[in-house]
Formats: sequence, structure tokens, C-alpha cells
Amino acid sequence: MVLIKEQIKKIDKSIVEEVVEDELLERFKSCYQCGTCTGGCPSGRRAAIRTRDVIRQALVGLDDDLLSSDLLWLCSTCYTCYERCPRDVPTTDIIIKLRNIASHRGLMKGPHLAVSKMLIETGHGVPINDEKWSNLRKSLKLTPLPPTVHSFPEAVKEVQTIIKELKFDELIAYGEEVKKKLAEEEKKRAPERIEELEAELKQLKEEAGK
Amino acid sequence: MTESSDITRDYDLYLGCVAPNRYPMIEASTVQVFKKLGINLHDMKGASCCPAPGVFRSFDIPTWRAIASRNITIAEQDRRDIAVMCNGCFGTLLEANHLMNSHPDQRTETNAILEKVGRQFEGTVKVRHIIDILYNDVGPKAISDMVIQPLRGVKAAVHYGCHLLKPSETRPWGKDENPTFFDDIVEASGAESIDYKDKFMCCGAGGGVRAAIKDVSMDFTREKLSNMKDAGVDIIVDCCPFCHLQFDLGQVEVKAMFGEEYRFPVIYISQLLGLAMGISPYDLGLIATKDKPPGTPPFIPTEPFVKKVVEGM
Amino acid sequence: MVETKDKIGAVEAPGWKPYILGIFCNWCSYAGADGAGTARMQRPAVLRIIRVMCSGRVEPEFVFRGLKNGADGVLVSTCHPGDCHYVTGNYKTFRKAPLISKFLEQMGINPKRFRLTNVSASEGAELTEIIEDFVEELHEIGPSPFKNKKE
Amino acid sequence: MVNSDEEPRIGVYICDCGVNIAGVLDNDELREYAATLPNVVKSERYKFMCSEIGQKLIQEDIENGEINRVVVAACSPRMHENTFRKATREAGLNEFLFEQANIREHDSWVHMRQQDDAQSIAQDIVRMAVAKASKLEPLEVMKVEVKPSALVIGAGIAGINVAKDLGDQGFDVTLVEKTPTIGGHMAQLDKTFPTMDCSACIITPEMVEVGNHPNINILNYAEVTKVDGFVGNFKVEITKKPHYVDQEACTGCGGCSDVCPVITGNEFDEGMKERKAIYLPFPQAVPNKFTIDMDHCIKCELCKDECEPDAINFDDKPKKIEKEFGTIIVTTGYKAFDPSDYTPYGFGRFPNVITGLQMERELSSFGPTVGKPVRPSDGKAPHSIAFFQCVGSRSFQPGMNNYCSRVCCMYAMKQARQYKEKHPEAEIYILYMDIRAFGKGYEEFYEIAAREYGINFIRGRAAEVFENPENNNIIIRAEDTLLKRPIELEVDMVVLSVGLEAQEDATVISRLLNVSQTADGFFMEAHPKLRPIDTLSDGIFVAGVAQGPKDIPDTVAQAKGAASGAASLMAQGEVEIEPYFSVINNALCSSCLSCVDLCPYTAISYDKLANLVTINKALCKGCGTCTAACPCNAITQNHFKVSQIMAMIDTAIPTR
Ligand SMILES: Cc1cc2nc3c(=O)[nH]c(=O)nc-3n(C[C@H](O)[C@H](O)[C@H](O)COP(=O)(O)OP(=O)(O)OC[C@H]3O[C@@H](n4cnc5c(N)ncnc54)[C@H](O)[C@@H]3O)c2cc1C
Ligand SMILES: Cc1cc2nc3c(=O)[nH]c(=O)nc-3n(C[C@H](O)[C@H](O)[C@H](O)COP(=O)(O)OP(=O)(O)OC[C@H]3O[C@@H](n4cnc5c(N)ncnc54)[C@H](O)[C@@H]3O)c2cc1C
Ligand code: SF4
Ligand code: SF4
Ligand code: SF4
Ligand code: SF4
Ligand code: SF4
Ligand code: SF4
Ligand code: SF4
Ligand code: SF4
Repeated sequence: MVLIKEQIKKIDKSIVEEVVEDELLERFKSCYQCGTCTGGCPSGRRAAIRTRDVIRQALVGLDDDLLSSDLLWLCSTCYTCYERCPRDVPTTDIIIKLRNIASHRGLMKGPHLAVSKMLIETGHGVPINDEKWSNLRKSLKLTPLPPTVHSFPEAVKEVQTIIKELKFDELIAYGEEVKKKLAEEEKKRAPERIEELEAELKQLKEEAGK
Repeated sequence: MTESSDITRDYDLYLGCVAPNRYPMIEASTVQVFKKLGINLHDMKGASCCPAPGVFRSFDIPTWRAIASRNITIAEQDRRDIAVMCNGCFGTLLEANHLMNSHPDQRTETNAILEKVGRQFEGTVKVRHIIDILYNDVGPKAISDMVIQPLRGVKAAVHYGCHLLKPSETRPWGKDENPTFFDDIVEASGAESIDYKDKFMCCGAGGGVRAAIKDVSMDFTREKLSNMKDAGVDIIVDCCPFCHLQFDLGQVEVKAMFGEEYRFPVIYISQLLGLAMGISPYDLGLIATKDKPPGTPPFIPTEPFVKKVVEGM
Repeated sequence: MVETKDKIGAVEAPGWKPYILGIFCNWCSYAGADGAGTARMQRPAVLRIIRVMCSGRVEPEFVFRGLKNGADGVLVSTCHPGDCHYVTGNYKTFRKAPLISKFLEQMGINPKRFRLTNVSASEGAELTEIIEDFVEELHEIGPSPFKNKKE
Repeated sequence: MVNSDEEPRIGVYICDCGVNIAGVLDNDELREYAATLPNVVKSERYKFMCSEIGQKLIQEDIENGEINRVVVAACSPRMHENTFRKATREAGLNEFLFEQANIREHDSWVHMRQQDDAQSIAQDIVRMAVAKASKLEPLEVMKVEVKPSALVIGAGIAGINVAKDLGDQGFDVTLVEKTPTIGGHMAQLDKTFPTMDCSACIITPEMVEVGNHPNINILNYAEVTKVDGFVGNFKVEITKKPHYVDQEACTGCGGCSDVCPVITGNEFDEGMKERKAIYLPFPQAVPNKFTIDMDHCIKCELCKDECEPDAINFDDKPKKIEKEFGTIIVTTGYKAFDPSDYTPYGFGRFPNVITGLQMERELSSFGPTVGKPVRPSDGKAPHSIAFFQCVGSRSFQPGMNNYCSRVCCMYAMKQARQYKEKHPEAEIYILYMDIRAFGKGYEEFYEIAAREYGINFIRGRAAEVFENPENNNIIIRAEDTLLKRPIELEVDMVVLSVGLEAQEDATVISRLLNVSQTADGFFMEAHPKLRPIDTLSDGIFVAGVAQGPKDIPDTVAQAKGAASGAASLMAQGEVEIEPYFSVINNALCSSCLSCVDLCPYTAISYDKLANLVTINKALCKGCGTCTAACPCNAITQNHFKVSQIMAMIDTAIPTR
């Protein structure tokens, strides 16, 4: 049983400050919760994201719930909401900023960590990692490797230097660590929770028996 | 072709990741079509991932901006504007270019990083989607003048994709929720653009959704496919390799996940125009050669489309 | 009431705050400045405003004397073209402005120290921006060469 | 009266304005500082200088002979200059020996977090004011006659009320209306909230009354094309557009219209009904005379043959009418927002999306559907209707307005209730963000709409609509923000509650009359609270939606206020104007004539015989342009003399 009391949260403006560090995002404080964003959101029509609610949660600082949930990652960055917001709130950019904040807390999704590692290793998010792709290129009379980083090892180095300078590699490594830790905790917590539930059930039964 | 002399005829072709590494027919057909139009696309040597606007920008904006700016500096050294084939790459390079040009603080910050690899962002080049070049420089009229095999009777579902149009303040078409410029280019080939419900809806691939939350991503695609089916189209035409992948491979995935079967050939705009201009369908990757390795795209065969066109003649 | 002195936007003066003398027309610009006040639009504390009924009243001599007295900048502000309360007074000022700049240049004073702007009665926000921008520019130019020369 | 030769003895009075000034500035320090300035003999500080006690402080010092110049450091002179001038005058000192230092709007309010700098700016401002005060000279106010005639521009419910009130008081009123009929938007409405009385039943008798009023001259189908002069004596040119029908001869029989072969959309019915090229906008139009719309007429002359009194005149020409007026009242109303460009709502693309004003016409018993609303696609009564609120209002989207239009929540509920009365089984949805029902009886109206009428309120702004191709129904996408759920709602018809915006030609009127517009395009009042119907141009008033969105009760209240403002000016018969005019010292004048062409009011004339350049005080408006331009320094502008302005410039920079 979840006690209502656990849901009562204090309003915390710190995340608002973090978002509006980028002055371009400041307008988000003027959101009047009209729901135009959610109403046209193709993701919200099939999944749990409510764009307006994401903005709202960020505005009142319910960051823990928001940042660790899937919600932020359900946005396809289609910018439909962004175009229509009557208050000129840069909705999609806010979601992207919130994802940055989540990422810096180590809350990235597994596949995203994987694709980031590709970028770090090869300079491509989607690299040629199998001979069949080169062969496909050849079948179209193209060079086996495109004239991108794939053909210029020193260019890969450049990309890697930039990544190191900005500590993006550390961010990814940190994300993986957090991911592992969370999984372990989950595993550890699960039996406890079951015990708890059983105890609750027992107590309820006893009460009912009285 | 009516030569308009005042347009830019040399571009650096920015490839991105998906086009060269998964759907090289997009790269091959674009180069050929542009050559026919008298526009030279040059290699942009050592370009990396753009990096993707919905993914890497979501993780760390400074990294995203720096890598994007590095790509732009390559074109700056070549002194050529950038032509882009992908909506995502367009979004990243255009936005990054815009931010770097209009926000001196961000420029200073990023240039300090670029300095470590011996580069500086100068703000001297434009970033243009090939659709922008095709529509605004070449023009549908000039394109249709070059058509020798009109794709008459072909009913196309045109998919614009999101980042081609939005955010509109930096896009060349301005704010318009019902644009027709892409349809005009498609129709220049002789094909008919069919209106379908939620035409401007996202394909579901972007924003890292495809990678992380596959079922939601595929449900977008399924809805679009179903709307296209209701409208009675023959093919899907797009202008983005990632949308292309989402529709092509996506039809296989939609079948696996939802049990719904669609078999729309997915055609990239330059494949469509190339065919109409008489370029060999083999060269455009519309008909698989015997060298095509197994397990590579297209996953929905495009031969039936070519057949229909040729028979329709 | 806020006790601490705070930075205002991007224009925290490093070391010195420019001194700007404003000559504003009564109907648009002065009203605009009042509007900025009513809306509590915070701006750098640099501006003192002299009110004239119309910018047409502004004599080049006012600008020269202001700068000579040590003002770092003089801002003359009028209604927008076509909006002058006296129909065309501001046009006459627009015509005078290039002459003033030219004269300043000949005198060896940076003509950027003199600015002519249009601020309507509803444009408190624009005024605030103009001031911020002027301050930024004056920071680039540096303090008035006449500063403290006046006895 | 004080002798201006006397040495200046200045009293400086620093106002706290509660915490508005004293919360930022150290007013004790400022008072001490002021006392050190040249010629200052008295320096005081008080909580509210504009209060009676504050004014008394000044008056006592004047009466005691302690001071002969007054400086009040307080708010903007645009706020209280008149207050303090009056106090100065009443105490026996010439009121132009007063100077106000603005340390509130220009200092304490805009430098709230920079107290040290604000303090030194306050010192500068006070020092400059004191310097000017030392140089001030006494002036006599000028009095000009105010003609007892008023020009009312725009004949909606606002203009009609102004005209009626002024006419009743015996003033000569000219009511100019752009369209062929008076009545404005209210004539288009069916019923009016919150009382639900019939709009036509209220306005048509008023229209007729104005039409027959002995003191009111209606100039319909006319526009103001030129305005000269000043308060009391405006010279106005009005251009009456050609009706191509002799308005005296026409009997309003309508025979012409019956035979006219040209059919076009009727503006009055928002294009929902047709009219002929020769037309009356609506049956109750005042004046009840026909007009030919030459944009559509094909000159077949069938009407001419039909017209018994031979009223048709294809050679009709625009007529210019010139007249002088003591006061002008602007009541040009509004234009409803046009949603055609907002593609997500499909207006213009989907027939079953209409505007609130179109719905209003449909609900009207003399409208296109005789009071039984139908959907345009098939002429059937809709079973379900959704109203979209805030269309064009409260939005930063390009082409939309930032403000709340104040009437659309109420009219949507009104229309919903009216439809429900006719079709109790109908399903009505109102998609809103906030319901703004703030007038007397409005909240009750809202409550009844929900409880008694069962109207469904959905809190969420519509995001986009589609048409169901099978039945032309409209499918709406929105979020029910209270349920946190996206919804899809299929309805038979959508009504867009469009907002009100400034008339397209408001800028033209603004320029003609020299009346400013606020950023939203409506005319600017002299003060939002204290002078909401005056403009900054003396003798010109504004009322109704022309000043900002409002409903009929507020419009009428404002119209009555404007009428009373104009009446009191005209009743006095004369008005004081500030003596800021310029004067030529002919001893210095070289007759270069530079000034003559510069004066926008042609107040300067040159007498060739006498070789004398002179300024007509009554025409001079005191801009000072000539003063600034005279190469011989022969011209001085009262109250803005070179010596006075230079005194400020020379003391502007602190000599610390
Ligand atoms: C759909 C709808 C329903 C409404 N329902 C209600 C309701 O139920 N109750 C309520 O209280 N309010 C209602 N309102 C608001 C109401 O319409 C206004 O409050 C009222 O009509 C304002 O009157 P007005 O005289 O200021 O302006 P208008 O009615 O706009 O009159 C202005 C007049 O000036 C004329 N004009 C304009 N420019 C010029 C010019 N340059 N020269 C000469 N003449 C000119 C115009 O032709 C017009 O005749 C509703 C509004 C709408 C849009
Ligand atoms: C907390 C608060 C904040 C507000 N803030 C704002 C704001 O920021 N902006 C704004 O526009 N409005 C504001 N208002 C509203 C504003 O106060 C009123 O609109 C305004 O004061 C109304 O003025 P009034 O003259 O009608 O009434 P009142 O101010 O109430 O004056 C009525 C006078 O009549 C006297 N009186 C009463 N009965 C009799 C009698 N029988 N005989 C003789 N005299 C009598 C009373 O003593 C009083 O002096 C605010 C209101 C409140 C409550
Ligand atoms: S559309 Fe804009 S204002 Fe409306 S809820 Fe979304 S973010 Fe807020
Ligand atoms: S950008 Fe994201 S939140 Fe906005 S509509 Fe698209 S998917 Fe939804
Ligand atoms: S005089 Fe002006 S500043 Fe002083 S109390 Fe009155 S309003 Fe406030
Ligand atoms: S113009 Fe002639 S026919 Fe027409 S209404 Fe007037 S009198 Fe009748
Ligand atoms: S002349 Fe014009 S107004 Fe008269 S009947 Fe013919 S079309 Fe109609
Ligand atoms: S009155 Fe209601 S519908 Fe109209 S703008 Fe205001 S809130 Fe929106
Ligand atoms: S400008 Fe001066 S000198 Fe020339 S005519 Fe006018 S008053 Fe005389
Ligand atoms: S001050 Fe001079 S220019 Fe201005 S109105 Fe008077 S006479 Fe004309």
C-alpha cells in the first residue's frame, strides 16, 4: 500500500534554475498549462508522455520522479508542440535540456549508452561494423568506405579529442556505472519488498479475522 | 534543362551515418541526380556523425555542438556550402550553425574546444537540405523539364519528416503547417502525391525513441502506414535516410510486433527523380544487383515499383 | 525591498558605470521611460533624462555641451517616424542627427557617444534594451575624455 | 504674485511615495543633499507629497514667503505636475515656478537592486531640477474657446451612446460611420450575456433615436480624412463615400434590390448569407437607405429602371464636408480575429468550422438561418458542437494577440446555452484554459451553463482538428489537462471563439488625430486608471473596444464617461492650454525665414511689407522646433528656454 503522505512533495525550484541557465529556455516559466503541446503530441497518443505535465513537473521541481522515468525518452523530438505553443515555450528544447540533466545524473537508457560508445569509438553513431555494409556500397559502385571518418583515422582522433575535452566519455562511463548500480539495487530490493508485502497481507488477514 | 546561372553549383555533400553506412543507394542516387542537374557534390573528407539532434544533443549539448561545429569547419575550409540528405543531419548542422552564429558566448565556448583539434568555426557557410536546393534553386519546373520517363499513375505518400520543417524559425520555408513544396518536387516526376491523414506526423524514429523504446516508435510507423493504406498509395517517398530506414525496415518490424503487413516500396526522393530522369534503376539501387549482400536493405523490394513505372509507359 | 546590489543582465560595469544624459520628447519617449518605470523594468543605473516637449527642440549644442561636461553618452529619443505628437518634429531631429555625428567626429569625439533612438510610449522594454546596448557600446569606447575635467 | 526679479528661494520636497521611492532611496540623505544646492532654502521629506498634507507643506512655505520656487522630487510630472501646479497657484505663486524631479519612474522603480547608484542618480535628478527651477519664469496660462460641437467617429453601441448623451445635453453632434449603417457589432448579435436580452431589441430603438435626434447629424458611409487645429477648435474634413443612390430620394422600398442580378456575400451576416450589389446591410439599418457596392455592380441599370423616385445616380461622387468641432470622441470599435491563417484549426478548409460571430448570425432570428443554427456542409442542425476558446487571443503565435479578449468566454457560454435551449438533446463542449467570467452576474451565468444546461467544460486548448471525410464531422485532438489524458473528440461542428482586435485602419486614425496606440494596436488612454477615457491629446476621448477589448456594459459605461468628459469641456466654453509657445525677438531676427517652413502648424508668418516674422500664439503648439533651428537665437520657447535647458545640462554631471 502506498500512503498518500509519501506522495506529498515539496516544491523545489532548483531544476527550474538549471533549465533556464540557458537563457533561450527562460520562456518556459510562462507556460499556462493549456495542453496544446500534449494534444498534438504523436507520442502522447500512444504512450505515457504528457508534454504539458513534463513542463509542469519541471516547473515545480518534482525532478526525481521525472528524471528517472521513461517519460523524457518518449519524445521523438518532432517539434509539433514547439511550433504550436501559444506561450512560445520551447517545449522540445526543454525536454532535451531535461534529458541533459538526467544524463548528467547517470540516468541514460542502455541503448543510448551503446550508441554513444559507437560514436566515441568510430566517430559514427551508426558505423560500418560488418563487411556486408561495405559490400552493399560496392554493389552500388561506391567506395567500400565512405569519405567520412571511416576513411580518415586522424579525423576519428579529432572527434575523440573533442569528446575527451568535454568529458563526454566520462559521462557515458558514469552512466553505465549508474545503470549497473540501479539494476543491482533493484535486484536487492525486490525480495525485501516481497517480504514487506507478505507481512502486510498477513496483518490484513489477521485484522479481517477479528 | 533551363539553366539558371545564379545558383550555387558546388556543395560539400554531408553524408551522415545512415545514408553511407546502411542505405548507400541514397548516397549513390543523390550524387547522380545532382550531377544531371549540373550541381557538383564534393566529398566532405573526415566528416563524422552530425551528431544526431534527438540523441546526442539530448545527452550533452556542448558535445553535440562541438562535434557539429567541427563538421561545419570542414566545409568552411573547402569554402563550400553544405548539402545535406538527411533531416536529422539538417537539424543538427543548421541549428548548430545558427547557434554558433547568433550566440557569441556559445561560439567562444565551442571554439575553445575546436582549438584543441586545430579548428575554428568562422560562420562562413550555409547548411542546405537537398530539398531546399531542389525546390528553391532548381525548381519543380526545371526538374519536370528533365523528366524523360514520367512516373504517371504512381500514387505517392509523401513523408516530409519533422526536422525538415521544424523548428520553423530557422527553416527556409517559414511557419506553415501544410506546406506543399516537397509534393511539388515529387509531382514534378509525374507521380501523384496523395493526401493522407496525419501526413505531417513524425515517423517515430527520432529523439532516440527507436533505439530505446522500440514498441512506441514502431506504433508511430504503424499508424502512418495504416493511414497511407487508407488513402490507397503505392509507394512512400521521403527525404531522410532515418525515416527511410524506419519505413523500410519498419514494415518488417511492424509485422513482427503487431502482425500487420504492409508492402510499400520506400523511395528516397533522388531515387524517384533519378528514375524519372532516366537513370538506370540499378544505379539508383531500385533493382538489386546480384552483388547485393543478403541481409541488407531494401527490406521491402522496390522492384515492383520500377516494374509498374516501366509497364505504365 | 531587495537589499543586495545585483548584477543587471550582461551589463555589469567593470570598474565604471557610464554616465548617460537623455533628452526625451514628452509624448513618446518620456512616456515610454515612465512606462518602463511603471512596469519595473530594471536597467543599468546610468540614465538621467531631460524632458522637452518635442525632440524638434533639441539643439546640437545640447549634445555638445552634455559631452563636453563629461557625459559618456548622450541619448536623444523621439517618437517613431510618423508618430510625432507635433506631426514632423522628429523628422527634423532625424535630419540633424548626422550633422551632429559629423561634427563630433571633426571635434575628435567618438560619434558613437551620441545616439538617436525612437521609443514609443508603450516601449519601456525597448528603452531598457537600448540602454543596455548603449552601455555595452560605451564600455567598448571607454570613459569620456572630458570626465572630471570640468571644474 | 512673486516678482521674477527676486533671488530664487527654492523649496525642495522629497516624496517617499510609501515605499515606492523610500524603499530604494535614502530620502533623508537626499533631503540633506538638496539643502546644499544653490538657492535652496528649504528641503523637506514627506510620505505622500500628492496628499493634502503634502501639498499643504508646500503651500505654507509659499504663503510664509519662505520660498518662491518649488521643486518636488517624486513621481513623473506626467502623473502629478498638474496637482502640484494647482497647489502652487492656490498658494499664490505662479504655477510655472514649479518643477518636478522624477525619481520614481526614472529611478527608484528601475534601479531597485542598485541602491547606491540609484541614490546618486536621484541626486543628479534633483540637482538638475533645482538648476532649472532657478531659471524658471512666471507664465500666464492661455485660454481658448471650446466650440459646443462634438465629432463622434464610429457608430457602434459606444458611438451611439456618446452621441445620444451629448445630443441630449444640447451639443451639436456629428456621428461619422464608415459603413452604410450605424449599429456596429452589437447589431449583429442575437442575445447578450449575462441577461440574455435581445440585442436588437436594445440597440435598434437606440439607433432610431439617434437617427431622429435633432442635435445629431449622422454621416454614414463616411470617413474622417483630415484633422487640423487643437482642443476646442478642431477643423475636420469628412469624406462621404458615394452611395450611387440619392439618400434623400430613396424610400427604402427595396424594389431595386429585388431586380439586381448580382449576388455576393453579406458582410453583416459574416458571409453566411447573400446580398445584392444594391443593398441594405440588414432590414433595421439606420439610415434605411440603399447603397450600391460598386466593387460588384455590373452597371446593368436594372435597378435604375425599377426605382420609382429615380434615386439611382451612377455619377455619384465622394463629397468632402468640412466642419469645426470642440471635441472629438473615437469609438471605432474592433475587428473580430480572422482565423484563416491558423491552419491547425482548419477554418476555411473545413466547412463545419465557423467563427463565433458567424454563430451569432446563425442564432439571430433575422440571420441567415433564421435563428436555427445548421452546419454549413449539409444544412442540418448539429447534434454536437465544440467551442474553442482563446482563438487569436492569449497567444504569442505570429499574427495572434497576447491579451485576453474578455468577451469570448462569455459569448461561447451564451451561444452554447442558446443552442441548448433550442436543442436540449445536443452535446456541447467548451475547450478552455481559464473561464474568465468576472462581470456582475457572469460567474452565476457560468455556473448555470454547467449545472442547468449540462454544457461540458473541458480544460485544455484544442491542438488540431481533422475532418472525417465521410460525414464532414470534425475530429478534435486536445488534452484534457485535468485528467492528464489526450482526447479525440468527434463533433458535428466547431465554433472558434475568436477574439477582438484593433481595427485595421486604427493606425490611420491614430495619425490623423495624433492619438497613440498601445502595443496591441488599441488606442492609448491618458492614464490606465485615472484617465481611462482621455487621450494624451487634449479634447480627444476614446470609448468602447477602440480603447481595448470589453463587453457591452463596460463599453456603454465608458461611452457615458467619454460623453461626460467632452461635455464638461464644452460646457465650460473655454479651456486652458499650457503657454509653452515660442516667441520671436524681432531685434535679433534676420528674417532668414528658416523657421517658417519648419513649423508643422504654419504658426509662423512673414509680413513682407513690415519685414516681420511673427508666431501666432493660438496656432503654436509649443514643440520648439523653430527655437532649435533659428540661427540667430531669436526665438525662445516658454518654459524650455536655452538658459533653462542649459542649466540642467550644466549641472547634470556631478563635480565630485
Ligand atoms: C461573437 C461575439 C459575441 C458577443 N456577444 C456579446 C454579448 O452577448 N454581450 C456583450 O456585452 N458583449 C458581447 N460582445 C462584445 C460586443 O460586441 C462589444 O462589446 C461591443 O460591440 C463594442 O461596441 P463598440 O461600439 O465599442 O464597437 P463596434 O461595435 O465595433 O462599433 C464600432 C463602429 O465604428 C465603425 N468604424 C470603425 N472604424 C471607423 C472609422 N475609421 N471611421 C468611421 N467609423 C468607423 C464601425 O463600422 C462600427 O460601426 C460580443 C462580441 C463578439 C465578437
Ligand atoms: C486587496 C485589494 C487590492 C486591490 N488592488 C487593486 C489594484 O491593484 N488595481 C485596481 O485597479 N484595483 C484594485 N482593487 C480594487 C479597488 O480597490 C476598487 O476597484 C476601488 O477601490 C473602488 O473604488 P470605489 O470608489 O468604488 O469604492 P471604495 O474605495 O470602497 O470607496 C467607497 C467610499 O464610500 C464610503 N461610504 C460607504 N458607504 C457610505 C455611506 N453610506 N455614506 C457615505 N459614505 C460611504 C466609504 O467609506 C469609502 O470611502 C483592490 C481591491 C482589494 C480588496
Ligand atoms: S503548449 Fe505551451 S503553454 Fe501550453 S501547456 Fe504546453 S508548454 Fe505550456
Ligand atoms: S516534440 Fe516530443 S513532446 Fe513535442 S509533440 Fe513531438 S514527440 Fe511530443
Ligand atoms: S506625489 Fe507621486 S511619488 Fe509622491 S506619493 Fe504621490 S504618486 Fe507617489
Ligand atoms: S433606391 Fe429606389 S428602389 Fe431602391 S430602395 Fe431606394 S427608392 Fe426603393
Ligand atoms: S446596376 Fe448594379 S446595382 Fe443596379 S441592378 Fe445592375 S448590378 Fe445591381
Ligand atoms: S475571454 Fe476567455 S476565450 Fe476570450 S481570450 Fe479571454 S480567456 Fe480566452
Ligand atoms: S529662423 Fe530665426 S532669424 Fe530666421 S526668420 Fe525665424 S526667427 Fe527670424
Ligand atoms: S514652437 Fe515653433 S515650430 Fe513649434 S508649433 Fe510653435 S511656432 Fe511652430
